[in-house]
Amino acid sequence: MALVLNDEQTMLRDNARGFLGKNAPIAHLRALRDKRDADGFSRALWKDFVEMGWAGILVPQEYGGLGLGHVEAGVVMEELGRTLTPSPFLSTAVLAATAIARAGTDKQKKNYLSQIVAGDLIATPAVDETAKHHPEKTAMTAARAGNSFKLDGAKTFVIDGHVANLLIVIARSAGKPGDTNGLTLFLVDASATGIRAERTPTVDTHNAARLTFEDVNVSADDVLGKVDAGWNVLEGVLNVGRAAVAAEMVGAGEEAFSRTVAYLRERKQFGRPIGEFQALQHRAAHLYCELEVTRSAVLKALQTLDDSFDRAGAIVSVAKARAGLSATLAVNEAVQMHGGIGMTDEFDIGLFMKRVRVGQELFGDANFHADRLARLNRY
Amino acid sequence: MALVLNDEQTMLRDNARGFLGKNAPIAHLRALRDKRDADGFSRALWKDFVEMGWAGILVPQEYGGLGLGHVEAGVVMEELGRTLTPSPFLSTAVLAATAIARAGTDKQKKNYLSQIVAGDLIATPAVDETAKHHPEKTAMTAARAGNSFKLDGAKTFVIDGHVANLLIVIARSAGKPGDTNGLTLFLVDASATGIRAERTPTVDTHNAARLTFEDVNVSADDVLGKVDAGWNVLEGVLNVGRAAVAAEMVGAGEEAFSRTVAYLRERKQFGRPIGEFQALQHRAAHLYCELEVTRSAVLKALQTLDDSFDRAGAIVSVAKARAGLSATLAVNEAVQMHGGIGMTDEFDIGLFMKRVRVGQELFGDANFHADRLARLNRY
Amino acid sequence: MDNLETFRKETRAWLEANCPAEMRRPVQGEEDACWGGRHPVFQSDAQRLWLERMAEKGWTVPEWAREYGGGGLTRDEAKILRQEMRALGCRPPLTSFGISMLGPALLKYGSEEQKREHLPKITRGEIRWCQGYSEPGAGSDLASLQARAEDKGDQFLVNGSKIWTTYANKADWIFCLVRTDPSAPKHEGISFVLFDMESAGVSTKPITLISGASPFCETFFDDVLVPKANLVGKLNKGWDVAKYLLTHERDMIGGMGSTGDSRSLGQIASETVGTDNGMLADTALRGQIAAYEIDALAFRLTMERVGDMAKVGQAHPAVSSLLKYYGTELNKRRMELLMSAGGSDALEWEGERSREGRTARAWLRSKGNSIEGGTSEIQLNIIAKRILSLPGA
Amino acid sequence: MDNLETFRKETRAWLEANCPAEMRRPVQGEEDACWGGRHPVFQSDAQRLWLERMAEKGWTVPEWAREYGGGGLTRDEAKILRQEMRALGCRPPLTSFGISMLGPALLKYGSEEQKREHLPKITRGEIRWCQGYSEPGAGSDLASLQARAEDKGDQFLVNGSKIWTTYANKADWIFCLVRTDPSAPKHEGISFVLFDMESAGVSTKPITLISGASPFCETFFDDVLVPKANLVGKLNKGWDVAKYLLTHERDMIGGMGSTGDSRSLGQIASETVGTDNGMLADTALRGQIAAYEIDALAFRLTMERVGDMAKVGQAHPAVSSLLKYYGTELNKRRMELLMSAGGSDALEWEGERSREGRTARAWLRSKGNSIEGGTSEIQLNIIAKRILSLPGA
Repeated sequence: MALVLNDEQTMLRDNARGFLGKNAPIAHLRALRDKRDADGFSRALWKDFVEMGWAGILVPQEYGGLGLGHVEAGVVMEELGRTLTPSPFLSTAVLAATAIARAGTDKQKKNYLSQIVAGDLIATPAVDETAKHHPEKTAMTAARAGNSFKLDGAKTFVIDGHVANLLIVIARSAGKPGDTNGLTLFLVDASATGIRAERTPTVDTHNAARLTFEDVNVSADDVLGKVDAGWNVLEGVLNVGRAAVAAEMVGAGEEAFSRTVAYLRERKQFGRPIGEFQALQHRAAHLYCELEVTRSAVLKALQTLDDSFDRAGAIVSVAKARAGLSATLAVNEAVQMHGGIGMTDEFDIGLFMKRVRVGQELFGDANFHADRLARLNRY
Repeated sequence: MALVLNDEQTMLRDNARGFLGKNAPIAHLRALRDKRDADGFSRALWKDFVEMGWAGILVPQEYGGLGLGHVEAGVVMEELGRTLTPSPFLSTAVLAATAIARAGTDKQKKNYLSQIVAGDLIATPAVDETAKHHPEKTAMTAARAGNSFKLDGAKTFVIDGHVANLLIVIARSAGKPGDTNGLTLFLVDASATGIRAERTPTVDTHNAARLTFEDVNVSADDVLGKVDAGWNVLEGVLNVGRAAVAAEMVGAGEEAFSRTVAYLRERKQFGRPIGEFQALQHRAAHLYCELEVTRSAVLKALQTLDDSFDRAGAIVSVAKARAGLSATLAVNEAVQMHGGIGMTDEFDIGLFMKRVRVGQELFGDANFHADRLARLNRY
Repeated sequence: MDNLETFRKETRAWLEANCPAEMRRPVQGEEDACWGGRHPVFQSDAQRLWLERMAEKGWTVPEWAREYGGGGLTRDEAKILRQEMRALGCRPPLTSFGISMLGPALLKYGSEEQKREHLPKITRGEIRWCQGYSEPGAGSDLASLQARAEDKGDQFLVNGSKIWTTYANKADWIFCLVRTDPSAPKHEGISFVLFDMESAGVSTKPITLISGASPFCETFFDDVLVPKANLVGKLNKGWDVAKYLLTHERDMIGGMGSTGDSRSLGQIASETVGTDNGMLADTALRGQIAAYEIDALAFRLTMERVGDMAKVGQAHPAVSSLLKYYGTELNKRRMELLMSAGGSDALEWEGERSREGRTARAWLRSKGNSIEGGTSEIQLNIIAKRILSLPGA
Repeated sequence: MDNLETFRKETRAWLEANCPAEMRRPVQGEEDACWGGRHPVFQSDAQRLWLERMAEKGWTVPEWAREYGGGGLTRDEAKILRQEMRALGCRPPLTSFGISMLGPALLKYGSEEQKREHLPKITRGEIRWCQGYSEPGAGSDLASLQARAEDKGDQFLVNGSKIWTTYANKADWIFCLVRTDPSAPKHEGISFVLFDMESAGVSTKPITLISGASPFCETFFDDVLVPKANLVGKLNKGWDVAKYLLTHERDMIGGMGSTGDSRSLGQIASETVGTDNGMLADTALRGQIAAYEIDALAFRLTMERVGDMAKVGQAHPAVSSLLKYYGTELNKRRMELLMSAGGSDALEWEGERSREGRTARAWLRSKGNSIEGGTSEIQLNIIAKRILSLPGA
């Protein structure tokens, strides 16, 4: 497959950019933040997303979705990165939809996917238990009790965890932390007895929560995929999330960069535009290269998820690691090159720095993915 | 102690710089290389060093030496780094002299140190067995046989190993590779039966050899220090070597840098000196900072060896790691900023790149020392 | 040396007797420091007491002459005092731009009257100062500043605005660069003046930073009358004072960057990331932290070496640019590593667990270090030109 | 697609039947490649045979028209040929600046006569070309070149010298930039001419590099007569040809950097450094290698993406500067890592064990990649101006 967007994908990008630029520019994020919105995102905007079909972008057509691929989901993520728009798109339309579509029974799919497509369900995976991403170290227990399971433990950094209706919980039904065997995925009603959610306001004003599970009863019917064999499904879902977040960071990094280049052309010091100073020119040119090289890896990762899902691990790690590092470079250079004004809350550029820091951490940072690549390549 | 050279040290530096600039400039190294000198260094020049007392710079006065400290040895090493002069100063005057002075019996000291001071003995430690520095992994065996030991194994990257009269060999008298216990140091006549030396011409035209030991008989009288307890002595000797090589790299790095800055002022392109281009200015200024910061660490390491020898491990690793990295940056920038001419053999700057690469590797590279520091600081 | 040893013993004894226990804990951020001023805010009685006792001995500024309220100590004595304070963990009794910035400028350029008027109040923390340098249109190009002071006989009439005036909203007086000759080349028409922030026509507006803190203000001057006696140095020669003072500021910023956490990065990461066989479980992070700690130790030694060189007259006058550049870049690196080590916990912005997002806020704040007090780019320009003598451009 | 699949099958069959076994092993450095020329040096009969067979099919330059000696393949067919050659491990039959540099310039700017005269000989490897661009005084500032060509009626009289002429001492012809109008602004008085290196007055002097190799020469022209028919493009418009050609050169250098070792860095380091629990024993090196491999894979994908963008007309014309800059910097990083992984073994300079210091020499050679064909600094200037539209300076 050629490493360029096709015409439909380009159209989707242009439409998304137009829509978000008009309806959810950065002022939208600011407004949610400044009024300390209880949801942390706009349900009205989400409804618009649903109407455009975005909630079902990855849901097969037989369940009412658009049945598009990861490249298309990535196109939307990238545009969300440009505008820093908070929404349940990542948690629900990307992660939860993938998990259910790939591992669900027909009944589960009919039930949940149709609700997702209709915008009636906010769903999210609950994976991390420690401050650093280490899914194989999952310790939350899923003890069998007759025809059901009892979940006990805690999850952190659960995207949209404070507003989700449905949780996709990874828990340990066998083995010990560190084993990839013995993990099971559960579809858990977020209002089930024994679950407490605490919203964790993060630096980027996007949405996450800590969840605690105490004796939470889950029916065996709500196992997603096979008992003890959840690892492969989880890895697939995480890969999808990693590539999607990488796409978002491409958007955020490039937007920060293009604002910086514009500033370099405008801002005058010592009687000339600062963009004339060669030291800044070279740094900007280097950063441009880094972003372009990252874009190639991210596009390839998304295409590989569409083409050969099970072999996407290495390229997804390359994409996520590079996106984290080059977007970080982009926002650091952006603040530095903007000088004092870049440090002010009033100016937007700092918001990119905040969101990119979160994206860098989500589903494994650059070090995590470098380690993963080294393991995959046996060194 | 103030982190500046005192008057005597400054005088030593000025004298060394004057002497080497006159008697052993880079043309001296070239001449040795181009005539494929069998020794790889000038015995006449070494005789001059001996006459100036340099061979005994670290040898206590009671054994005829100057009884100076590591700062002074470092001053000489730095100047040798500026002129890239090959000589047995590092192997004999720094490493071997330290080993014998610190661990030798009175008889050993009288015998060997006086020969070193007189310039009658070239001596060198034989430590590494693998391409990367891992002294604790020493595998060469020292098997007891009555009142003597039999050495079997191979050593590599032995400085001046092809011309040395005396080898200070670290071998395993007990335990297994990886143990720091069970290592013993031996003073071995280089002409002993069973030793074969193969000179290994290296990229920098300095001198090293691979040695093989087959059934080499060494008397118990020639143990240096205590049997099985050689590790601490070895670590001390290696620390001295690391700090000395760091000082040499400070010299080489700064000389490469100052030649580069001079070139930036002279060379014209696009109608002006290339040193006017801000991108090059910033890189040069950054490099200047790196070199200055390294100099502080190296001086402190040398002072610490003089003040509290046994507590020098951490600062020595800091110095060696930084010296390797910043001198590497200096020579890389030097070649790049000189452009095409920097790539030619005719021009000197490439010789700095070659020597620094070897210095970076000697006694542990920057990664080795970062790892060592992390271990010392327990993380 | 005997005298110094006696001084050391007496100092230690005095500190042990006089420094309250609460003042022997590290300062937790700028809010927790003692800033003094006309309307001082003390976080505790201990803080007030500690300031009073130290001010009485002149030890808020140990090396200034006693006649200006200082301690009159020699350099060696002052060093001993610092060592003993560090040994006991004593906080600085006073955080003050009067001490760190205006004082040195007054000592060098001020008239005797100005020194006697202002320095003692600085040492006692009675007047809190702020700095009026930058302007919205003049960032790195500081000398292009536009705030003007017109000659009105005995007074100047000051109009214009400043930005990045640290705590202008809490300061009592300002030291300020103003243009007194608009027709002269930009560096030659600037003067250095002092005035009371309560003067008619002065107003301030805090600027919220990306960290959420508001340490800086925009400051507006609308027909402010400033007595000519408040001119420091010569008319139109304020740029000399400014340059001198910027050097001091650089030294200060280069050395800053504490989060009030005395643990090393390696320790912090061991706790959050965990260890395998005593080694940090994230091996790449381990390598990055070790590389940082190597550079950080070498940098601390460089500050020490620059001090030692200064004593023997070997320090290059522009070396403060090295310290400012390298120190702030290092500090940013440290904060990035702290964020990496902290993982998702460090991303929290509110709440008790994260102490109101202390790590994230300190990380964001650190980004300003390489901008304020002359950007990293300006420092590199200075090094290239003044130290390396590279040709102008 | 059926036609293409047929083509693929036939191509594979032909390659299997015609590519000698010795030509299915990686090229071991420039000495081992087939360069052709009037006095060709073949390393083996297989090498000669492989060139002859491929030249006969026109597959030394598959996409050139058959009338110029090329294979006349479509882009898709040429891609299939490359894929099948890669699959079998077939070497390029011919390494030639005629193919990679002069050819594209002639196709764009040459007259029909020039194309018919020169291109077929290039495809058959009969004439070996070298490039006369740089001069000692004109490095990055290429357009300041001074070699001049005076109008002498039917001929030019060429005087001056060139530097960095690759294998000039082994080349048969040169394509060369000369100044034909000394009074015009520097970019506007340059012409692009071709001439035989056997012409009277041409001499060469090899330059030894720090790697010990001598791929470059200084080349001197002393009253060399060049027929005016050998002018390519318009008089005084040679700079356009040069710029076009530099772009091709950049693409080539950006993609280079093989040491003939097909193992990944991770594999190589595992063998030299050893592993603990399957992980490279040097954890910091492991992190550096992984970071490199991440960037290297992303860069390979970028070359692919740029190709795909070019096909749909989306590639920026200056994108070759990105490829040249990033590719050469990456290659230098790779060689540094290879030296780290190799430890003291990699420092050896002579002898069989190190294959005459192959690693060290390749490492040193790589340092020139970011200088030749336009330095990294020049590429960054181009990106800043042409892609980012930053203001001139």
